[in-house]
Amino acid sequence: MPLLTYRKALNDAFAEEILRDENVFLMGEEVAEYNGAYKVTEGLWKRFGSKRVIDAPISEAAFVGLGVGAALVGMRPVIEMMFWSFVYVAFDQLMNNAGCVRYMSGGLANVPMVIRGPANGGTNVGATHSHTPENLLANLPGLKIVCPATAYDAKGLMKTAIRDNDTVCVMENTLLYGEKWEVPEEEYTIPLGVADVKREGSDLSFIAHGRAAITCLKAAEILEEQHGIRAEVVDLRSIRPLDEAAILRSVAKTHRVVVVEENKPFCGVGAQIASMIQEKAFDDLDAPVLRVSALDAPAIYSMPLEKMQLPTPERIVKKALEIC
Amino acid sequence: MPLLTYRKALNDAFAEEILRDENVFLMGEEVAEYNGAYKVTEGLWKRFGSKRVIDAPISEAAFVGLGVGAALVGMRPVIEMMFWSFVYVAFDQLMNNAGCVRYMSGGLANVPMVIRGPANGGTNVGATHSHTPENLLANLPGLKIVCPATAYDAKGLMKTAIRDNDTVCVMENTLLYGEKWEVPEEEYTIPLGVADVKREGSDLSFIAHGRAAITCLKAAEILEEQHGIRAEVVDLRSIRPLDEAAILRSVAKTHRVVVVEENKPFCGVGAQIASMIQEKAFDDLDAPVLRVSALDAPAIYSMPLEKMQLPTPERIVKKALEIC
Amino acid sequence: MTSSSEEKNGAAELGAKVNYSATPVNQSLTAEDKILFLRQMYRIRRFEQASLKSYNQGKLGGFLHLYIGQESIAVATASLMGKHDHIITAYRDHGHALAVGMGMNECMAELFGKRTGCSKGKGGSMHYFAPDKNFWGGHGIVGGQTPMGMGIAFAMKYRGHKGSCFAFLGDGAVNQGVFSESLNIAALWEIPVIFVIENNRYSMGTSLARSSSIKGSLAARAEGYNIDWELCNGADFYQTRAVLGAALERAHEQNKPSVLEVSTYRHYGHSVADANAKKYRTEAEIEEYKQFHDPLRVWQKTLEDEGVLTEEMATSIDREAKAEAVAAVEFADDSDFPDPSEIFQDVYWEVDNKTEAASTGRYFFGDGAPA
Amino acid sequence: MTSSSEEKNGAAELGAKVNYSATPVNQSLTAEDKILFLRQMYRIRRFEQASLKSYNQGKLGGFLHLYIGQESIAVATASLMGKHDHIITAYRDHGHALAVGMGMNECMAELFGKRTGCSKGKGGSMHYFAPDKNFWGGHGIVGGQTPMGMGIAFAMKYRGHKGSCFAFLGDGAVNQGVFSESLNIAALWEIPVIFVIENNRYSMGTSLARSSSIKGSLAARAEGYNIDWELCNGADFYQTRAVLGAALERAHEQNKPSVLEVSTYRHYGHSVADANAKKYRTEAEIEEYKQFHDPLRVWQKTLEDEGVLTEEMATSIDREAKAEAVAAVEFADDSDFPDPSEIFQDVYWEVDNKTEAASTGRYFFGDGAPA
Ligand SMILES: Cc1ncc(C[n+]2csc(CCOP(=O)(O)OP(=O)(O)O)c2C)c(N)n1
Ligand SMILES: Cc1ncc(C[n+]2csc(CCOP(=O)(O)OP(=O)(O)O)c2C)c(N)n1
Ligand SMILES: [Mg+2]
Ligand SMILES: [Mg+2]
Repeated sequence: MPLLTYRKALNDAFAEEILRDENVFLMGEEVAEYNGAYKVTEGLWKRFGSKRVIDAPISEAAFVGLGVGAALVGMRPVIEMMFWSFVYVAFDQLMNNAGCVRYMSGGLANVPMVIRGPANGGTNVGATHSHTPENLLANLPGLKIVCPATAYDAKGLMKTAIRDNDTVCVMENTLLYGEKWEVPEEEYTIPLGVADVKREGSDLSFIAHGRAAITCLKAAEILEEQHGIRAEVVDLRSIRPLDEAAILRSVAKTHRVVVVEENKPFCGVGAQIASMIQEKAFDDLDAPVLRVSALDAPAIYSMPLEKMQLPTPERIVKKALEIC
Repeated sequence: MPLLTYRKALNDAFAEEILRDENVFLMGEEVAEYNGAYKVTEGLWKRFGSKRVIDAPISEAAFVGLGVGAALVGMRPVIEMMFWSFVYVAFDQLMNNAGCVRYMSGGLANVPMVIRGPANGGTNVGATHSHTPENLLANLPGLKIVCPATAYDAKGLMKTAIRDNDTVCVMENTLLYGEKWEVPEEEYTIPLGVADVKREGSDLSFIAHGRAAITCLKAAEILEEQHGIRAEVVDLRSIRPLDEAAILRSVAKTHRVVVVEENKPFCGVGAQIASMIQEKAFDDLDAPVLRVSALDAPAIYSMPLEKMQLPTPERIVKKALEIC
Repeated sequence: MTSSSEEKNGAAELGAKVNYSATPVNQSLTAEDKILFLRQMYRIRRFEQASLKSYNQGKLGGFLHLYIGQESIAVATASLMGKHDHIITAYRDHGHALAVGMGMNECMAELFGKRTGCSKGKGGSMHYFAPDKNFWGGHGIVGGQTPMGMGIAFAMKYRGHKGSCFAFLGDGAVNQGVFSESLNIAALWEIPVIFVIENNRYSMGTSLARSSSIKGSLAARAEGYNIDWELCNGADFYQTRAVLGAALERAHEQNKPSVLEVSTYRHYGHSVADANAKKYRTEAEIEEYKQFHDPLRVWQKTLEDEGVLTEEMATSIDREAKAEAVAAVEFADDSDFPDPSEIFQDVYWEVDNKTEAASTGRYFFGDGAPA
Repeated sequence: MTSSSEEKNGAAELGAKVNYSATPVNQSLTAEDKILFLRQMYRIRRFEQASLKSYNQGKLGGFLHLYIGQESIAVATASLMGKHDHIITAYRDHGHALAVGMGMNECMAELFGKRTGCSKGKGGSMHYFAPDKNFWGGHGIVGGQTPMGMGIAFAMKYRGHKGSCFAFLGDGAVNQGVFSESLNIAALWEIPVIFVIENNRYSMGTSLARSSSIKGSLAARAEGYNIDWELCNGADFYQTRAVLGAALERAHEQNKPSVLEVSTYRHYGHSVADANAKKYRTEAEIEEYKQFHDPLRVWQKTLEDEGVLTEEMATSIDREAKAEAVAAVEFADDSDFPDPSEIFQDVYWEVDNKTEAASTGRYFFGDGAPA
C-alpha cells in the first residue's frame, strides 16, 4: 500500500467526494487560490474551479451559517475553519443552527454539513490558536465529532462525514498533516462510532483520540520495552457517536485504564470516558481510571514548555505505572 | 431574617456594589429603562442613572468585548446575557479575550468582569433558549463559573464575583428568580470555591449545582420519608474553583454518590465530578458514582416533556435506589 | 442604484405620490388575488388573537411574539414566491408561516406543544418549519437566521435555479455582527438573497434611536457594501409588494442581493410576557398606528375604494378566519402531547432513519437514552 | 462630516495637493521630533529583519507577521498619544509595540519564548502587551480586539479623562461581525475610539477585491453608522499624522469615534510561513511599493528635502537600529526559558497574588496542577 501523508489523504477524500456528488463544495479562508493555509486543499481549486472550491472572507459566522442554509436545501458543504480555534466567532451558528434545527423542526430538516480544520496545540501559536473544542461540541446532541489519528483514518472518516446526513465536525491536527501512513488505493470509508484498537495488549488500556492515540502508541512501546507491560491502545476515532462497547471490551480484558487526550482536563472528553467506565465496568476495574490531559492552563507559547503541556509518552508512562 | 426572592437578592447585590465601587456598572439588553427582561435589575436605572446602568443594542459580542476592554483598565463591568444561551454569539470574546488575555500577557493584564444571566431550561422556550454552558466555560482555565441555588447564595456569590479580579461567569436560573429564601440584612459575601452542605446525611451523597441542588433536597426528603435513606446534599455553588475537598469529605462519609446536574450529560460537569471521585476516592466507593443529567437531546418545547427532560426528584430517587 | 441615499431615505414618505398599484407586479392582480391577500391578513390576525387567548388561559407557555400589525409584509412576500423562492425568519414567525400556506391547525398545535404541531411540539412558537413550503423557520437567536437565508439563496444559484431567499429580521437584529458579515458575502458573491428588515421601531423596549446609529435609515447601511436597498411603508400593500417584487426580480435576473426596510408596527408588546408594552411606547403612538397605519385596515379600505370588496364580504372573510382559528384551538386541545420516548427522536437524521450509520457507536448518553 | 463620500473616497490620491506638514499637529514638530520618527521607523524595520533572521535560524516558531512597509502608521500614532490615550492591535503587533516605547530586548525575548519576554514567553509574537505604556496587545483572533479597544475608550470617557483608544485592524478584519457591532455602539454612545484600518490590500492571499464588497473604500462603511471617517496614504507621514491627529481631537473634544483607513503595504508575506507571498502579488507590484511608497524611504527623503537630515545622520540612525536589534537577539539568546512550574502561573490574578480568594477551592485540574 502506498504511504500517504495525512494531508494528502484528506485531499484525496475531498477530490473523490467532489467528483462523486455535485452537491459537495469546499469553502473557507484561503482554501482555493492559496491552496489552503496548511495546503490540505492543494490543487483542488485548479482542478475543480471556483464553483466547487471557494475562498471566503474572514467571516466565519456568516459562512458557517451559509453552509447550514445550503445544507438545509440538500447541498453538502465542507467548510474549513483555518483553525478550529476560530470557531468561537461562529459558535452560535454551529450550536444553535447546525446543532438544533433538526430537533426544533421536529425532524423536518437536517444539515448534512462538514466543518473541518486543525484543532491542536503544539505549534507555537499561543492560546488563541490552540483550542481543542471537541468536548464542547460533543456536549450537544445533534452534532457529531470525529478526530482522526492517521492518514488512513482521516481519509475514511472524512468520506463518511461528507456522506453523513447530519453535521459532522472533523478535527484534524497540523502536527500530523506531514506524517505518512499506508492508505489503500481503492476506495474505502470508515464508519463513525467504531473505535480502532491500534495496539493489542492485556495489562492496561489506553483510551485516546486524535494525536493522543499516536502518543499512546509510543508510550505503549516504552512500557513494553522497559517495563514488560503490554498496553492496549484504543483509538476512539469518533467522540460522538462513541464506541462505548469497544472501550468496555478493552477494560474487561485489562482491568486498568488510562484515558489520554490533548483536551483540557476539566469536563474534557477524558472526564466523560472515565465517568462512563467506572459506572459501567465498576467491578472490572482493579484501579481507578486515570487521566492524562493537556496541562491545565491556556496554551503557552514558549517552545519547550508547550511540548510539555501536551501529553508526552513519558507523562503517559508515568501515569500508567501508577496503576501497574 | 427577612425572606427575599432570588431576584431581589441579586438586585440588592448590584445596588450595594454600585454604591461601594464607582468602577462597577451594569450593562446589557433591556437592563436599564425596561428594568431587565426578568426584572432582576428593577429600579437600578432609575436610582443610579444611565452612567451606571446601561441599555445595550443586541450586539453581545461587542458589548462583552467592550466589557473586557473596560475591565483591562480597571473598570468592573457586570454584563448581562439576557439568557446565557445567547453567549454563543459572544463566545470568542469570552474564551479568547476574557479567558486568555491574562495568560498571554504573562500576567500583566487581568479582566475583573462579571458576566451573568439565567442559564436553564424548563421555561418553554425551546432549544435555542435553554442552554446550560457552565461545563463549556469551566473547561477553560482562566474563567470562573458560579451557579447559585438560593437567594442567599446568589447575593453572597454575586458580591464576591463583582469584587473578584478575574472574570466570573454567574449562571442564574429563571425558575428560581421568584423563589424566596432567608437573606440577612447585614452585608455578607460568600467565597467562590466553597461548597455548601445543604443537607447532612450518612447513606448517600448528592453532588449538585444550581437548581439541581434544590431538586436534590426534594429527592432527599422522599428518600428519607419513603425509604429511610439519609442523603447528604452537597451544593457546589461554584464549578471553578471547585471545592473538591468538600466532595471527598462527603464521599468518605457516605461511600455512595449520585451527581446531579441540569447540564447535558456528555462532558458535563457531572462527568468531571464522577471522574474525579473515582480517581481520588476509589477505595471509599461502595458503588459506582451515578449521574443524573438533563435527558440527552436539545431542549424540547412541549411542556410536559420539558419537565421530564430536567432532573426530577423522582428520577433522582430512582437513581439513588440503584445503589442503596 | 438610481436614486441617492438622501432621496431614498425620504422615499417612504414620498411613497404615496407613486402609484404602486400600477407597477407591473401589482397590475396583473385580479380581484380574487386582492381579496385573498385580505383573507390571509385576517387569518393571521385571528390566529394570533386566538393564540393570545389560549396563552392567557394557560394553555401554552414560554414566549409568544404576535405579528399583529405587520401582516402585510409576510402576505406580500408569500404572494410573490415561486418554486425556487424560499423564506426564513426570526421568532416572530406565525405570520410568515400562515402566509406561505401552513395550516392553522399544525401551527396552533405547535404552540400547545402537541405532537400534531408543525414541529411535533418540539420547537414551539419561535421555531415553526415547513420545508415543503420553502419555509425554513422560525429562529430564536436574533440575527442568526440571516446567513442561513443567504445559504439557501446560494444553493439556488449553485443549482442554476431562478430562485431566491427572503431573509427577515427586525430593526434590532441589524446590530448582530453576522448580519453585516452576510451583507458583505451576499454582495461579493452576488447571492440572490433579499434581506427584509421589518422595522417596527422597537427591539423589545428599545426604540430604534436607542439601538442604532444610522444615517437616515437602517437599510442605508447596505450602501457601504454596494448592495441595492429600498425603503417602503408596510401599511401600503401595493408599495410593499412592488418593492419586494423589484428585489425579487433583481435576485432572479441578476443574482443580486437587496436590503429592504419596511416600516411597520406591532400592535402588541414584544411578546405576550412583555409587561412594559405600554411603558416604552405612548398610548397615543399605539393608537395612531392602529387607527391609521394598520395594514389590514388600510388594505381593506383600498379594496373597498377600488370597488373590489364590500363590507359584507369583509365581514364574512373575518368570520371565516375567526372560525378557522377557533377550530385550530380545538384541534390543538384535542391533540396528544408527544410520548416521552420521542424526546430522543429528531436529533440525528441517521438515527431517525435507522441507517447503517446509526448502527455503530452510541449517540445518546445518560438516563433514558437509547443505546 | 464635511465632504461627501465620493470626494473622500478619492481623497487619498488628492492628498498630495494639501500641505499636511502645515497642519497644526505637524507644524509644531521640531527637527528632533522628525528625526525621532525616522529612528523609530528604522528600529522597527531592523527589529523585524533580525526577528526574521532568527526565525530562519530556527530560533523561534509559530507565526511571525512582519510590519515592514507599514511603520509610519504605528509611529505616527504613538507620537500623538497622551497619558489617557491607549492602543490595541492584532497579531501584526511588533511595530506598535516598539513605537509606544517597548524595548527591543523584551520584544525579541518574547519571540524566543524566554521568561524575559514582554509576556514572559507565554504569548509569543502575536501577543505583546505593555499596559504601563497603554499598549493592550497583540491579539490573535482577527477583529477580536476592536470591541476591547472600544471598551478602553469607554472607560476613559466614563472616568472623565480626555482620552481615547486607537484600535487597529486589517483590511480583511473589517469583515468580522464584531467590528460592525462595535461601529454601531461607538457611534450610538459617542465613545472616543479611533478605528484604524491598516489597508495593506491583502488578507493573507486574498486581495481586497476578493474579500470585500465596498463603495469606494472600506472606511466608507462608517457612513451607515453616522461615524466620521477619512482615508489617508500611509506612505505620507505628515498626512497620516494629520488625519490621525484630527481623529484624536474629535475623540478628546467631542468624545466621538472615527474610522480611518490608511493605505499601506507589507513588503513581506502575510507571515514568515506564507509560502505564497509572491504568488498572489506580482513582483512588479511589490517592487513598486518598495521603491515608491515605502514610508521609511519617503519620510527620509522628506527630511532630507527639508534639510533636517543628512545622509550621514540617516546612516548612523540605521547603524544604531541594527546594533540594537543584534543586541536584542543576543539578549534573547542568553535568556532562560520559563520554568515548567510557570505554566500554571498568570492564569488567575487571585491565585498569582495569593489572595484569600485563592485559598478556597481548586483552580487547576489534572497532572502537575497545584492543589
Ligand atoms: C442573540 C440574541 N440576543 C438577544 C435575544 C433576546 N431578544 C429576542 S427578540 C429581541 C428583540 C429583537 O428586536 P427586533 O430585531 O427589532 O425584532 P422584533 O421583535 O421587533 O420583531 C431580543 C433582544 C435573542 N433572542 N438573541
Ligand atoms: C477569526 C479569525 N479567522 C481567521 C484567522 C486567520 N488569519 C489570521 S490573519 C488573517 C488575515 C487578516 O488580514 P488583514 O485583516 O488584512 O490583516 P493583515 O494581516 O493584512 O495585517 C487570517 C485569515 C484568525 N486569526 N482569526
Ligand atoms: Mg423590532
Ligand atoms: Mg491586510
